[in-house]
Amino acid sequence: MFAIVEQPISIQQLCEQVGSPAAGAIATFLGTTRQSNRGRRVLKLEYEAYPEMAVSEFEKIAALARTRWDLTAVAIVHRVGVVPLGQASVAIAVSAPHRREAIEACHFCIDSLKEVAPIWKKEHFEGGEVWIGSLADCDHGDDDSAGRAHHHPHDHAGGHAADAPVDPAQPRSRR
Amino acid sequence: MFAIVEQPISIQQLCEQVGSPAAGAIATFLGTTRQSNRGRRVLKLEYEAYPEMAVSEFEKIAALARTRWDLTAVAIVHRVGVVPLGQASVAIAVSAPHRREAIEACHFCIDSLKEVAPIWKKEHFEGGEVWIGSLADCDHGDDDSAGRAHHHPHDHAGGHAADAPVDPAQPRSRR
Amino acid sequence: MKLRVLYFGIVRERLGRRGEEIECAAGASVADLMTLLAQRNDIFALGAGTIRVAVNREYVDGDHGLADDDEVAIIPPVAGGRKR
Amino acid sequence: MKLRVLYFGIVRERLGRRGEEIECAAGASVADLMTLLAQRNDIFALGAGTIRVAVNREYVDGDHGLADDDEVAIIPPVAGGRKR
Repeated sequence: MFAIVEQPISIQQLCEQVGSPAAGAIATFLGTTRQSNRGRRVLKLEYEAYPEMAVSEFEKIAALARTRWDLTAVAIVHRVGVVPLGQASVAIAVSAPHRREAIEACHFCIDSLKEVAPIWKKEHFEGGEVWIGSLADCDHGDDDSAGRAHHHPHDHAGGHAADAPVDPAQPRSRR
Repeated sequence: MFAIVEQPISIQQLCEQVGSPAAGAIATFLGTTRQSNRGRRVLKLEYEAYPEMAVSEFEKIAALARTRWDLTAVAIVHRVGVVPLGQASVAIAVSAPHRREAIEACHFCIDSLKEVAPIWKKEHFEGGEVWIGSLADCDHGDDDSAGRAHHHPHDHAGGHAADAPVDPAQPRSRR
Repeated sequence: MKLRVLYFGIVRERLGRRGEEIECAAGASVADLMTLLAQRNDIFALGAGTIRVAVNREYVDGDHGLADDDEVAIIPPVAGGRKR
Repeated sequence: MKLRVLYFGIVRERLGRRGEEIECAAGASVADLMTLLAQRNDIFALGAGTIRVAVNREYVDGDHGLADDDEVAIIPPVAGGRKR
């Protein structure tokens, strides 16, 4: 029900996991890799996790959701490694007797996960790469920030973007 | 993207339909058959639709959602005929650049669908059957009503429930 | 004028048919048709407060004027609806 | 006392390692450890306002007291977080 995986996520399987004759509703959320972010053309995303703690945080999020809504089951899965464009990096499925509970709890779970899960995202874009939200990432981006993001000129000639210097001497993630 | 179907709904397929490199989020909702409703033990649900109008209403709901949120794609599918326990009768998938939009629009779509879609549900329960929401269905039930529903004694000896008389001489739904 | 009237759900089941052609005076409204139907079968009278009507696949009000060859659907309370 | 310190994301990348054992004075707090780390590499100083710390897989504050054999994770801003 709560996992860090290296393979593509099956939403069908997740729905089967939370499905139950006691549930009248299943709400799911999939976070997928977008082709552009703050005007940058994204090539791929790469995720890294602290897996043991991430799973423990997923469990805590689900337990908290259960105190607020009448739920049947909760499943939370995050993928690590390279996630190609259009594919899911995170999936949440919440089943409940009634639809409002399932949908609100699903929304709560993804918002909480984004806040607390020890998972890091490196964006590989045309002209560079950057750890999203980190020191070198100028305006602490997240999936909801594009609307108010600034556009930065970046180095299309190759190498790394001016606003996201990465020392090529340092090893890249192997996850 | 908008359909009335007679076969099981594939949530995987629906997500693929709305998935796009332009989308960062896919929210889905599945309405599934519950084993109990207002204390009645449900055996199966049977859905009937006015298919041409239902599809037209789905399209209108999606168009209205698009005026309120920045969405990438919307898919709405409802199954008709007998839907066994635990299986999905309705599925909605909404993709958007950002998660809040996808989730709120998905919630809006299922709420709207429940209001306006010309689709009828007959509940076959232990001891009888009833058209949900209809004249003979005492308190206008819907998926969210169980919490405030009354319990009615019903005829366990077979035949039809006292509160939901159905004339056996009349033909049953063949959908 | 001639109308194609469609029945669904509990109405279809009680009437034992999915629809029929009904002759109606030219200029009749949806309300006029419902009055006609209520005279034929009490399920229409019984459902007066809850039945909605769609003409050519759009919900309409009682004062909507009908035209020859209209497809008129009698819509009993739908599966999920609470308000109507 | 001996701590197992874990690095992730940008910190791991800049340091070029996933973690290490660090000797620390008995009774040291998380803040003490961060001061020690900041003296060794300026990424910790740079990230002082944004880095969170988890001890034995639970987020803790700077005044949390460390114990021998603790697993201390340095948590740079996470993928989705805006507040920290």
